Amino acid sequence: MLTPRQLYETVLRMRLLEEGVGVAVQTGEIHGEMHLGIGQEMVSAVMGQYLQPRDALVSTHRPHLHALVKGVDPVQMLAELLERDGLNHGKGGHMHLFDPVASFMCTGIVGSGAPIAAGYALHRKLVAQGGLTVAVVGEGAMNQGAVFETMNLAAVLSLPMVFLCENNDYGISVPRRLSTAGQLVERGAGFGINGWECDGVDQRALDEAFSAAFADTRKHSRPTLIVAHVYRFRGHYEGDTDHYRPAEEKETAFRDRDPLLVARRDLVGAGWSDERIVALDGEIGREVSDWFEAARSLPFPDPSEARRGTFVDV
Amino acid sequence: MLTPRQLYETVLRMRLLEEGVGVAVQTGEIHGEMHLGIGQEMVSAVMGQYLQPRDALVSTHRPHLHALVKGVDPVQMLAELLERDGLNHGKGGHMHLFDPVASFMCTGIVGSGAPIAAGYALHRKLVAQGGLTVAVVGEGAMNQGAVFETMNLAAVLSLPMVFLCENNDYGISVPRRLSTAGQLVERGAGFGINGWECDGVDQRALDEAFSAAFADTRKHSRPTLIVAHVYRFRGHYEGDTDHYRPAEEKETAFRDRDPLLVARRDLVGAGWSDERIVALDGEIGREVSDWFEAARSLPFPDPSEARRGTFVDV
Amino acid sequence: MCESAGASDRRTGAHLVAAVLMEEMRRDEGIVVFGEDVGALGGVFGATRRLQREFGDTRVFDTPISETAFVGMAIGAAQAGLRPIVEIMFVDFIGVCFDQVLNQMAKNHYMSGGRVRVPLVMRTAVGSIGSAAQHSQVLSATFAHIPGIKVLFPATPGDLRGLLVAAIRSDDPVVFLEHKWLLKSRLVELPFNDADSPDSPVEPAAVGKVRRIRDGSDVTIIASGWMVQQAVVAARELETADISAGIVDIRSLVPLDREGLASEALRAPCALIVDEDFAGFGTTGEVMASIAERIPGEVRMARHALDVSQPAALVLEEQVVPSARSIALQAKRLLRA
Amino acid sequence: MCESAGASDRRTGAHLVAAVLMEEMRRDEGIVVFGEDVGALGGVFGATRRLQREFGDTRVFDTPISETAFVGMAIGAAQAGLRPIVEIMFVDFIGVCFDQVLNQMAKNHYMSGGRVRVPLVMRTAVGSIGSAAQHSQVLSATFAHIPGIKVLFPATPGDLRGLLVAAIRSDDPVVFLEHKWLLKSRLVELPFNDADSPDSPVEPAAVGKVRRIRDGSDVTIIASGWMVQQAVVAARELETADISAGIVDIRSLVPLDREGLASEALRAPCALIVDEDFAGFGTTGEVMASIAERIPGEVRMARHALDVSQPAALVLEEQVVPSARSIALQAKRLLRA
Ligand SMILES: Cc1ncc(C[n+]2csc(CCOP(=O)(O)OP(=O)(O)O)c2C)c(N)n1
Ligand SMILES: Cc1ncc(C[n+]2csc(CCOP(=O)(O)OP(=O)(O)O)c2C)c(N)n1
Ligand SMILES: [Mg+2]
Ligand SMILES: [Mg+2]
Repeated sequence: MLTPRQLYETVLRMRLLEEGVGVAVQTGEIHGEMHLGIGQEMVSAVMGQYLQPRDALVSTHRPHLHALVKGVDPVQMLAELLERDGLNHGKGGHMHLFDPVASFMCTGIVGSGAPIAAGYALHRKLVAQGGLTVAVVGEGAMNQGAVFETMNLAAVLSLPMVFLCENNDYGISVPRRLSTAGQLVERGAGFGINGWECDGVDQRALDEAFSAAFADTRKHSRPTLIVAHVYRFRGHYEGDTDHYRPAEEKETAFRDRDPLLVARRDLVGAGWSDERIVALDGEIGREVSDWFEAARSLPFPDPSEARRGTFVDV
Repeated sequence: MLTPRQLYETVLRMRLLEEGVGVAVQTGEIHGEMHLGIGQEMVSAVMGQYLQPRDALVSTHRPHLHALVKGVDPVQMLAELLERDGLNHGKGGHMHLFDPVASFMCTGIVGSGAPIAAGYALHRKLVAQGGLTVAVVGEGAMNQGAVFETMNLAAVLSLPMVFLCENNDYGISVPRRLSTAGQLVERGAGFGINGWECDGVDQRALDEAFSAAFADTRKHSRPTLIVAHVYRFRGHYEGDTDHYRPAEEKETAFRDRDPLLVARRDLVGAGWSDERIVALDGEIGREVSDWFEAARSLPFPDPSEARRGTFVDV
Repeated sequence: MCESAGASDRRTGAHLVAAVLMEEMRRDEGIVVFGEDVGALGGVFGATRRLQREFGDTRVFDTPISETAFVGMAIGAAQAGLRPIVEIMFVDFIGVCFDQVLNQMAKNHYMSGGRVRVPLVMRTAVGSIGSAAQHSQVLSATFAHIPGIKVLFPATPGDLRGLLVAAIRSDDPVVFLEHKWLLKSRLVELPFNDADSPDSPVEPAAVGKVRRIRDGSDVTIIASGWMVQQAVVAARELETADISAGIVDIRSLVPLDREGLASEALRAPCALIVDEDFAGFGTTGEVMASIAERIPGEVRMARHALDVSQPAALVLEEQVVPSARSIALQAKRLLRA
Repeated sequence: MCESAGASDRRTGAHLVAAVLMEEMRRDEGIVVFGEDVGALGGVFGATRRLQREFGDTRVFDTPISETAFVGMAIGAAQAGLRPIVEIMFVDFIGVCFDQVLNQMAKNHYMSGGRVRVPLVMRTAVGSIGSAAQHSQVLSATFAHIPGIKVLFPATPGDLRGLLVAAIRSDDPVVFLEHKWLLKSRLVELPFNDADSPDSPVEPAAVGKVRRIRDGSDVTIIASGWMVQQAVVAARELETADISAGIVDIRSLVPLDREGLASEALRAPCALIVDEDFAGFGTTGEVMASIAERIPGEVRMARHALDVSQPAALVLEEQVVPSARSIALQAKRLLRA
């Protein structure tokens, strides 16, 4: 389990990164849609402990936190988000980050990452044994055919693959109860896939789920499912007026389900004084702003880049 | 429950129809792929009792038996299969039979009928209450994303819809164990859909499943799932050499799981003499050959039909 | 003029769509509207705003993120007698439900020998607004290459209304492409705004007819959707260089007004075919071929369309997505050639 | 000549495909083959026969009827370092997994800024064999309209081998269209059979080059896939009417040899573009446009392609699917015009 300090640091780093990205949207530095993971940090923070370099992770339209814990270079990623000559030379952008070194990718099509994750898992199974693949999905994505098909395929082929469902109760404006029948964690049962459900702002619960699921998948080379319950603190995308969620619901969540506040509470519980925390805040703050600075110092992609790379050959 | 005579008659009619179609493939009267339902008759025969005219049914690439019990005119259907100016003027053919009067249709794309069935169910729910829709799928189709999505959609919208899975253990050459994880009947559970599993050559078991599921769906306007276990007696399509199924498996099934033999046994059990059965055979035989004769007496579609009907308007 | 008209008019294309849907739903009880976020939210672009409040959640409702299931449901419902209007949020998502479009929606009427009808409208947002390759596509030719669906692509506020009404009242399945900039832009700020009185009763527009947007004797710019608006700006720029550019709006990809294209093209010695969809095997080729087979050699033609996927960074997107500037440039090049 | 050659040679195109796969799998351990019924059965057309027996069921295996899942799996596996060859039994089924093709397979290399590669081959059977609208499509232009995938369409036994090897060794995703008649026909009975020694080691064919199949001075027939074989028969028939018809095989839709098309077309005063895919917004338009923009007015062109969906009854199918007879007829019409 992460120490209180480790957890706090990790969550704070994520928070500051996402906030900085949000600002860059407001200032017009970033165009297009932007989905932030604020409120969902603890899930990735805890998962980070169980990920190995040989594992692969396929993320969603809300990918930054997963990228960070999977080892994607934050400066390269930020440069890509900031439309610089970054991780993918400005051609992927926020929803299409590809890092073959970290075995990380994501896709902007809901649910479509899961089948691809199965491909990484097949590779692990056939030629890179011991590694596994994580397919991240939102609870909304759990209604997409691709995800079901992949669960069955992974089960029938015994692929080493963890399905991580970040359940924030909304797919854009649509609340889960209007879109999703039954219990998410039971959706694996029809395929004989074991599932773990947990509170996504409870470090211990997350730890239990991740350690059990990852161990099961690694040991038996078979799929598992984790459903972690979180709240999305921002609108679906930056600029979303977010009128569809009741003010009260939001207030409660902001108060009780903020991973940063929870982690901070643990830090205080572990005996950290206010000053020490402020000092740590400053340290992490500098680290993250250095990332931004480094990313911003990178050039914009060369215009010729736009027409390059449709094919490898030719 | 159907009387032994009713069951036998219905199964025999279906058998003779399918056999006649098989012959027409061999003689070159029918071109293209042809999937027969021989061995699976009892499922449709029993379902027939529970179907009402206001219900709709969306079938698969193996549709003839469902069409018959849903009230599609056999002569019109046969004419269509025989590439005459039939039910759909020769443009649909065997896998694309459309009868809006009987509220019947089918599709040649595995799994793709289920979403359309949901549309008929939506119509029933909104403006034709009391009716329901049956979506037929094979067990192979149960791995297609469309079917899962539709289960969730039907559950979340409370659509009056029965999913009927005819499990013949093979999708073409692929045995269920290689393609399908978990238990089919449990696949509804993740959506809170009640399921019934039954032996598809056991009239009583079928009756229990159909009466319960149809009643549940009609009463509560909500989806249900029936999985009926059958054996496909022919190759996947006419012409399939069918080497992939063990000879022994086939022999056992031919002996023990032939709906016609089972129904005949019941008839004998109900006191029917051989002569009476032979007479009945003759009667049904004439009926079915009259269908074929009537169908064959219809003209071929007019060549101009080919370019007609891409659009209603224009 | 109505009170909200004039420079202070904040209405966008999305308002027009919502108003048409409102009016048509009042007229025809069979119309149901569903898709992701079309209910309480009123659509991510606001094009279904207030509909659920007005008609309740049996006629206007949100769906799961299950495009295959709900597009199929629209098809079945249409065949059963309803008139569904379904929204695919971004056209880029069509891949996850493409079978329902390709093999069911488009073919059922034909395959049934005319016995079933599939009167539905699939509205979907298209075009580049800085969101990279999976949220910027147009895919107009992908649809137009499928026999059995009509494909309408309004370029102007007037057509956004008129073609939408025509789509809704058609007994055929219609894919209705709404350009994001048209949905988002204030009407009064559009280069070409023909919605002088957006509150007047809507008349269905004639489907399958090109429309001349501007006369011109040096070059004819043939385009659809947002590219028509860009062409208007380009034509003004060309005018300052003493080049007279006509503009023809395709409007309806299926049915395509091939005769109209050829006769319009005859009005100038050159034609530039502009498209925001990918160039290869697409609309530019179809338009050029339609002209070439009718009036071979009479008009010098060139095309200007997207030739790669859409890159994420705006500085790169601007390199590849046709715009007023690049259209003017290409027109000049064609004239010089 | 090998023992099985000659008139008694029962080998079909499917045998050639299987032999190429066998050879390539021996050469490259990274190749895995999966799809529906490709294992024990060896493919519904027999194009993967004996592979599972040879390489075991970790390298050759059956999948559930879950095209989205297994095509996606192929993409991921390719990106991770394997070289998957995946089969979509009939191209008509592509709709159920189209997102994986459109937004992932095609775009990942570009979107990644070149950082990932997607070296996979998607083999799929196309064309009309009397099975109606959902089992007869070609959809070549549907793929060709997507930036980022190569689209190869062999017309002859030689290309079935040579292009397949080229596809397998390419580092890009390739859609490989196998016409059912080419898979099913005995090679020795084909109108045009260039597989003189089908047992010789296979050389990768040059991708992106048209091929002249036949010289002709009156009309050039430009076609792909099975239509090339039909054109050969048509050309013979035309010869008896003293018409000299050349034939150009497109072979590779993407990359398309536009220059080659134009220069080949110049060899006769007319060109007939033939396609088994749907006509509108398809290959015929792209070919005509490519010629028209290069040599405007030099060649009189017409197209002959499917203009509706495929009807079920053979008597109707024959009305609409181009054949040797209809090609000859259209060529004559073009010459008379
Ligand atoms: C196939 C597809 N349909 C719709 C969308 C539009 N869309 C983007 S994110 C999203 C909601 C996803 O909800 P969820 O999976 O719960 O993830 P969250 O945004 O809550 O993290 C939708 C509908 C899409 N990108 N892809
Ligand atoms: C989407 C799609 N994939 C593949 C096929 C080819 N195909 C036709 S029937 C079939 C097997 C179907 O198996 P099942 O659902 O069990 O029905 P059964 O044939 O056993 O009745 C397959 C793979 C198809 N028609 N559609
Ligand atoms: Mg969510
Ligand atoms: Mg089966």
